[in-house]
Amino acid sequence: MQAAWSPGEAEAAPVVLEVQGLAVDFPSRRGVFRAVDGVDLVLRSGRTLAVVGESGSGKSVTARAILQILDQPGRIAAGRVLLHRHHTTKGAAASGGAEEVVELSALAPRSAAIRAIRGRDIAMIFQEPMSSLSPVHTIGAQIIEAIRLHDRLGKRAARERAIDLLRQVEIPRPETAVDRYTFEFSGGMRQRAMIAMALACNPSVLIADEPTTALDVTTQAEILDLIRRLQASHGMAVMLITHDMGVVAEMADEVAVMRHGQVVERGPILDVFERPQHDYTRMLLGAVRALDRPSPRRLAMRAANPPGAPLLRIEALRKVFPGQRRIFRAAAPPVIAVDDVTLELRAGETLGVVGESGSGKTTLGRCVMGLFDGLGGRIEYVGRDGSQTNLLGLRESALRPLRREIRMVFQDPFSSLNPRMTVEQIIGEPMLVNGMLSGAALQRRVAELLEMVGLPATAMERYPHAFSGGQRQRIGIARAIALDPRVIVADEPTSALDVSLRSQVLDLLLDLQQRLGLSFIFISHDIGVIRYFCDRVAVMYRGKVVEIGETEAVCTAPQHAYTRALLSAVPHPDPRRRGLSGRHRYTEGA
Amino acid sequence: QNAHEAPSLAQRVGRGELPPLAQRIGSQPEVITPLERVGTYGGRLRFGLRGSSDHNHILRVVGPQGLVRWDQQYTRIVPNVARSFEVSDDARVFTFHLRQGMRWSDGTPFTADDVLFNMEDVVLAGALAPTPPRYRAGGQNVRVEKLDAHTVRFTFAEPYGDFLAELASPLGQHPVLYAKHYCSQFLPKYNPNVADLVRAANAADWQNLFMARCGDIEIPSRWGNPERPTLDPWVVREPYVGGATRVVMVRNPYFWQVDTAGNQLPYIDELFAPIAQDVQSLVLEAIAGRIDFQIRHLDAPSNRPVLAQNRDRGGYRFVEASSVGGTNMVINLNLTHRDPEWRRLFNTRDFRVALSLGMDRKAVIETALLGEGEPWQNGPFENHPNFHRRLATQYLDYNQAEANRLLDGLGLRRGPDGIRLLPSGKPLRFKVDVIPTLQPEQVDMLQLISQQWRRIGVAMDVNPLERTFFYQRTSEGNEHDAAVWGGQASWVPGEIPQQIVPVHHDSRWGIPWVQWYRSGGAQGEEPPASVRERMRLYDQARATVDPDARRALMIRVADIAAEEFEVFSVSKALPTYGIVSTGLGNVPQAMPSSWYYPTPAPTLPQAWFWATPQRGR
Amino acid sequence: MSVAVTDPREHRTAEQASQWKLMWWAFRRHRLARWSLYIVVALYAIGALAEFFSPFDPDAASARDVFHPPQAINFIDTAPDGSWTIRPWVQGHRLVRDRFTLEQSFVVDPNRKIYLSFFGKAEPVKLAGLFTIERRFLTAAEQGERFFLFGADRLGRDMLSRVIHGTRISLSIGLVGVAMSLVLGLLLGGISGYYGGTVDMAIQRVIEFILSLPTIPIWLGLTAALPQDWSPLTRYFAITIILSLVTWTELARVVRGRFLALRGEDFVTAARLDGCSQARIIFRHMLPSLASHVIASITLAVPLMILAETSLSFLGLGLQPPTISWGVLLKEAQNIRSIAQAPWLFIPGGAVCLAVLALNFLGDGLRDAADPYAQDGR
Amino acid sequence: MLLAFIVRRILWTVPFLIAVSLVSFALIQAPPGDYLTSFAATLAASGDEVDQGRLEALRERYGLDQPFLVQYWRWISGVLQGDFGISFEWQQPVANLIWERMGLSVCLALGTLLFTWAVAFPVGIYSAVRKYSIGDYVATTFGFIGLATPNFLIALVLMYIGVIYFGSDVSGLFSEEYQNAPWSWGKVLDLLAHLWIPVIILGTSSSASLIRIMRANLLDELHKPYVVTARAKGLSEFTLLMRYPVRLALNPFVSTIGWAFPQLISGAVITAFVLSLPTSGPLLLQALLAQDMYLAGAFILLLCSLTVVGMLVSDILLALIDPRVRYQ
Ligand SMILES: Nc1ncnc2c1ncn2[C@@H]1O[C@H](COP(=O)(O)OP(=O)(O)OP(=O)(O)O)[C@@H](O)[C@H]1O
Ligand SMILES: Nc1ncnc2c1ncn2[C@@H]1O[C@H](COP(=O)(O)OP(=O)(O)OP(=O)(O)O)[C@@H](O)[C@H]1O
Ligand SMILES: [Mg+2]
Ligand SMILES: [Mg+2]
Repeated sequence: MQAAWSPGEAEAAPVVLEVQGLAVDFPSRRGVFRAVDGVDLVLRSGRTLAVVGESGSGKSVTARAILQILDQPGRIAAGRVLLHRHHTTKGAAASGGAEEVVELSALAPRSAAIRAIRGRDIAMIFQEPMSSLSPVHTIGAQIIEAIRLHDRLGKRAARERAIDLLRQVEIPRPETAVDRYTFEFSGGMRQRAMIAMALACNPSVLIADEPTTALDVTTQAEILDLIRRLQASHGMAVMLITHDMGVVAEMADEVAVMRHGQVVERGPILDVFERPQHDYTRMLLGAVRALDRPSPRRLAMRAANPPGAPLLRIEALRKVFPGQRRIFRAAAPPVIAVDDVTLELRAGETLGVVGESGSGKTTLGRCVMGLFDGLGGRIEYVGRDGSQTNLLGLRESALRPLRREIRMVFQDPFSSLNPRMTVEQIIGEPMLVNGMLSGAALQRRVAELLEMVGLPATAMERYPHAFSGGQRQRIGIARAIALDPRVIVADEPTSALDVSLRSQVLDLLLDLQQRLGLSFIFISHDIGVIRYFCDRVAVMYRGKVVEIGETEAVCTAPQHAYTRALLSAVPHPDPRRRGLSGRHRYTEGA
Repeated sequence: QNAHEAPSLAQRVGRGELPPLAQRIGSQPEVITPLERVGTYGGRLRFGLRGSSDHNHILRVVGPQGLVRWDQQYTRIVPNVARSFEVSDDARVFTFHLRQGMRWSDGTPFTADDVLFNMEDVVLAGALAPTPPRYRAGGQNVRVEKLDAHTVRFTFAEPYGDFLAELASPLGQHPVLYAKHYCSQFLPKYNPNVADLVRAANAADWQNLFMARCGDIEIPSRWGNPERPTLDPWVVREPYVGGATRVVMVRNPYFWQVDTAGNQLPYIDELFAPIAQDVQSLVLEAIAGRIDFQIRHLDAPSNRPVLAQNRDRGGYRFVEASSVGGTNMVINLNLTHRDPEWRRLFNTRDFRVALSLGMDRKAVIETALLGEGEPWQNGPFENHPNFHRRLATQYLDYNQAEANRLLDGLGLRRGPDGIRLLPSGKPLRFKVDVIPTLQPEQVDMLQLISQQWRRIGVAMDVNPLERTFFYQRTSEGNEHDAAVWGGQASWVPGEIPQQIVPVHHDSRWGIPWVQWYRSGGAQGEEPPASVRERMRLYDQARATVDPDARRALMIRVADIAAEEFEVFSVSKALPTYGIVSTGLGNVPQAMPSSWYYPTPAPTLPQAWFWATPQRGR
Repeated sequence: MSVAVTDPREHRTAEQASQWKLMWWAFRRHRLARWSLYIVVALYAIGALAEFFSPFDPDAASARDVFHPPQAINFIDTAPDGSWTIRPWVQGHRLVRDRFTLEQSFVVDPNRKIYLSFFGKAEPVKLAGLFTIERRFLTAAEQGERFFLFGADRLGRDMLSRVIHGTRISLSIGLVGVAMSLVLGLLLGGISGYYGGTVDMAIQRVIEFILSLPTIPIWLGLTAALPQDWSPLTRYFAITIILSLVTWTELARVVRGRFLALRGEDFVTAARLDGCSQARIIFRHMLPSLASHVIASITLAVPLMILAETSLSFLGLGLQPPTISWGVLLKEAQNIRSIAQAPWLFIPGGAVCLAVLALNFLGDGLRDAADPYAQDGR
Repeated sequence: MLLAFIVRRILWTVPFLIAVSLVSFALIQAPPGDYLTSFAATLAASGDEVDQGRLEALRERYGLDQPFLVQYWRWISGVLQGDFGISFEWQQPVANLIWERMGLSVCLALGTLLFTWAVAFPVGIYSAVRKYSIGDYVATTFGFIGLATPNFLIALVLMYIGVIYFGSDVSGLFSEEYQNAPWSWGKVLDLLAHLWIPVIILGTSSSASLIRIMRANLLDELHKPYVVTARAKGLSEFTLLMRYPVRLALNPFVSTIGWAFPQLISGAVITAFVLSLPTSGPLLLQALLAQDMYLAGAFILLLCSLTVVGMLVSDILLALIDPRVRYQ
């Protein structure tokens, strides 16, 4: 074990959850794959343990193992998970302070005993909120269910509480939002709904698996605040799995660093940030710093080869989602997701899009891909031969050749991968259908692409569900770049990647940009990534582009109040600056 | 006269609901000599009906109570509703004497006026349907006169010897079918306001209303109206209508037959006919002892072993329904085939002889008919006066060599696969149409025959068809190569000898000739001389009263048919068996089986009775 | 510059398995499915080589053997002197018939042993109408002797041979109908659900239309329209097609419902963006999500198709003897007499069950093999 | 709006039913010959002879010699005025014949539907959740045996067993004393006492198929991430199943409702025939075989209307349970 953590420093706060020597196995055709290998963790009441680490290192699996909800065929091979119930506010009240230690790992996964703990004592926020919500129930129904499951609350009261929770997680118009369906929510909204659900019963332990990946920094800050508040009032212990070192610095009391299924380093936050012991931790922190400023490579590239003529011109684009017709009730008001957006993308340039969650970024991206009908405005695309086409109103058949040139990375990696195709088929698909490659050559190319995004060639024969969130995201990227496109619309492509991998992937994209003269529309909420990677940035707010300009200019001298508020909320990857940022909020009209 | 009546009726008389028996049966009831002994009253007789088109089954049990009927032996025509009759020597004038004081089932007197109403206002007026040929001779309708309240006279333009037999057949009941006092209300002639009735009943027109209320000989609605007065031993209580699950008939208090002891018939109180849709469930009903008498539907040989096995459980014995003659399956090659090549071949006598010799009848009988049967061609059995040895027994041997010789002689060479070729080079392959659901053993027989014919180089395919298709294709369309049909026949009056002279749509060997005959030469095709001659002889026979003269004419027809050898078959028609409850008395051991008879009505079910009272609850 | 980050824990092997291989491996692990596959293959082999496998001509009637009960094969032949040899034989039976009731019974004839031989000589027949064979899989050692492992029917025909011959038609033409309704259902349901709008509207109305007509008049009406002079087999084929013209609609409705839900999924959008043709999106991306349902409905449709003729025969339609299929055999057995006196006539029903169960478990195996979540389990 | 949707659908049924009636009329007439041909054929088949002249006269009276469209018009114009015409065979107004039978048919179909669902639901869920357990195999095997045996054969065997071993009659829907009695409580109870046999006979095969369908669809849903989410909330496995995967797996069930009803009715025809049930099946079958076209036509029209209603219900339910499909 690494010596980063000395028991002497153990804080007075009582231990709530203990993970001892946990090992999780996934048997497969090629033998047993040990995803988690001897992990020890301790969660204390009112404290936050941040778990950081390489993508695919077993963070999510650990979290799931705690609640005994591992995916088939995973199983706990060794170790114990102990819940010290008497140390939780709820448990203490229930047991009257008598010692009560529940060995979660010994409970049958379907037993009533563990069901009573799930959701009530230990709640979990899943990594991929977009797929983790039921497609056929309203958001409200799912939250209300969680509330009523463990608290004896009337229907009406539960609904009130659900609305309140939604309001707390910053969902606009929560009264109507409760009755909307998952697919009507933007990625960040779904994630917040997920958070609301997890917080529904004031759990003693919150396991938050990358809870803010889809949130813009302002919302993220509010959510983190909310968690902190609950922590303070309920003594909630939090296990925060994240890649965002800023968030870690902001939230964590202790940090555990995972790699290859093991905890390679752990300790109080200051120790880890300031005196990292393990090479990997050092590399991670180094990468964080690198990401905080513009990529020197990009700057060099631009100097040598400035962006060319406009490639894509978006004019007065407008997308309105009609209010859902409902049974037995009046139609909901329409949602203006993209409101008169005018943008321009030049050849070889990267245009960042930032903005509040739900501000229409994804919708904008999808409009560019020609996935919606009934749009207003124009999208002018300049082909390789200089011809101009308006993408709007083109037929599917006319769009098909253009789609070889304009590719997209989806915000939700899970749902964008066909669950019934192997990774080889998924990545090979565009090349195959466009008649570029087939057979062994295709397989070689897929292996090559996988390697580029940091996945082993053996991944080819697995199905998407058997990957970690970050790994799936990389599969999505590999698929997008497979065709050597001219434009990539990347919707939060690196949100689930650890920092070191993130910079490597960004470098890979830069590399491609250099080789192919690629242009990107890069939707992200991570200002660091934007600064590192984007030449210009557009800031969206409620469907409108409120500000657009050179990245550095926008970041250093924001013009619009919203941009200023946004920048003010960016967490710094430095625990000593915690809470120091003069964060303020922007509300329209204010 | 010391007449007796059923206890239930006696009670009603006691209550004053009915007039006394003597008034009900009049002074001239028919006296029936019971088969075994005088019976006792009570019980019910159960028989199984099917849900559709089974109305004639009721008729067969209740009996077509016409002016005359066949005697039990199916040899003589005896008076029935008529007390007696006289036929003029030239067979043109028929006088019927009705029974004094006889009444309809509602108590209204039955008189010569009813006969006149039936004939003049319904049948001869063509009000509902054109006048059946049965009431015509020499191209003119019969003339019907009322001599007095109880005497009517039918006069024909030409001699018409078969008229009595026609009246005795189930189709000949018209003269006494409708009660004038009831049915006349549906005729515009008698009821100017019939339109109101039509509207009230939601009927299409007055004809429809008439049919619905009074029925007609061959339609189910005859049993659909409990109000309709009849002359039958039992009257409808729960009618036979679409979707009924049972039919119940109760005794007619005015029935006009008594036994030798003066007891009014029928003995049995009630007819009870549950309706089963499927034959198999009828078999089960029989096994379960829920049927007291049944021939129809159960008589397929294949049912017999099961029925026999369960005789004790079901409490029944077998009753033999002996065929009148002929065969169960006649093979009719289509002598009027549309394709001239086939027509030529089928019309070649040697070809037909070869096919007949090419059949191993013994093997077919042994296999498909469970060993019962005897090789046979056509026509009445040995013990029947109309027996014609040559027609019945020629070319019965199984003689492959001779068959092959004949076929070779016709120049039909064998092709590479052993099938002979027609002159045009086409293989000699034809289809025999058959209805598989009707007599399942026909298909089995044909399959065996097909294998046997294959050995003489003739390819025959069995072509099973649904009955309507079959009928359409063979009897109307003349589109068949060949077809099979039952050929039970004894050529007695009233019965159509369709296998020796093509005068009926079941003569599937010469349908256009049938059309020619029936239309008086206007339609169809003129048949060859030998057929025309037979048609002439047949017409002559129909006009003849004298049984011997008539028989002689029919034998001449048979002579020609035997010479021509147009149709051939496999085996004698065998007696079929019905079941009858062991407790039932006065039921004969055997009875003739025929539609024209019609089984079992002339054995007088009204004189059957329950010897063991516990049965027939 | 190349960025290669590999996870050292993932051992790399040179060969990568394709999805088909993966599925095959997964399938192989499913024991029941594997056995079912063998059974299905065996049934098809028997059907294809019916002439070889059936001991006798299925139409050869024999008066002596009407309703002959099944005989059991013995393998050990004991001679009177107590010595024994291994040689298959069956005990002979003698027919006794009651002339009046026509009831018959077979009594065991202890002195008669009928010896059987594998690959023995018998009357030459044409195998599937192609070439002549002289030997059979199993025949009586002495030519002309008969034995009845499955009993005999009302004409004394060997049920074993009939069942074997019935395999051919039931498992070929019968399944053509299933295949046709499958293709129609998937195609039209898929199109309807995928495109939505007017196309959907039109197809839905057609489906409703077909569904709303009760089946019996359709059968009656359409089969009546078939030329009467077609051979029974051709007619049967046509009827099968008519049946499938009706049955596709159910599948289509379900497929449509699922497609409507599926077409909004991101992975379908992704496939569109990958440049997949619409056919490919439908068949390669969306349909596999319905694999379970489709497999289930195929296995469910099979018995219905095989047995459709038994219902049709009630109407006097359907396949008629002398053509042999399982349905025809079953239909011939449908009477009280068979139930009471010759229950072995229901053996074809057993064959249908066997085939259907085998197909079902085979389907299960395929389903699991194609189910990514079941890949590593069990 | 739902209301508008329903109104639109109902309006649509009018031309739809007209089209259906035209086609079904054509189908009824498609077999060669007409009522009278089959009348003659049937009588001839029973050994009875029929008078040819009468046939011709009747043909004219029934208008069977008229061209198809004229006949159709005669019929449909009557139907539009509520007059379904006259049954040739029974000489009765069709309306008198069908209602009670149709009512009993609907009873039977409803019973069968309930039985089917009551069996198929739990068993289907069980076999999906406990895939490859003994119970699953047993359900599958029995189900397929049920499927591979024609309903009417089961009926026949049951009847045989009833008669031979229990001496009781399993056919029909009423005891003798209630057959033609007016409706009363006793009669209803009597009906229920008889109904279960046909319900089981008819229900076995359809429950077998629903079980398989349920199982297949559930298996697909069981591993979806949202199920795990729900599990993490602490839902019991049962509630979890019912609320999430089962609800999604219902989609095909609901799609089927539309035609389950009419199909049950027309699928029961032959069984009802064997069991001599007083439902519409046997009458419909007879009417079709006899080409009693007004009677058959009325039945078909009624069944079609049932389908249309069923489809409507099914579409509404589909939209209710799966918002992704809602009015697409
Ligand atoms: N169902 C499964 N079957 C097989 N392997 C799995 C399965 N789920 C996860 N894994 C493997 O387990 C390892 C750990 O996955 P996990 O999801 O815990 O990663 P993570 O640390 O959460 O990564 P990320 O930050 O990318 O989400 C990964 O290598 C992944 O491929
Ligand atoms: N299919 C839809 N139907 C109705 N409303 C929708 C639909 N998709 C998105 N919206 C609404 O459109 C708005 C913009 O959504 P969008 O997904 O573009 O947001 P986003 O900027 O990508 O947010 P995030 O950063 O959270 O992903 C949101 O208010 C959302 O509720
Ligand atoms: Mg993860
Ligand atoms: Mg988004």
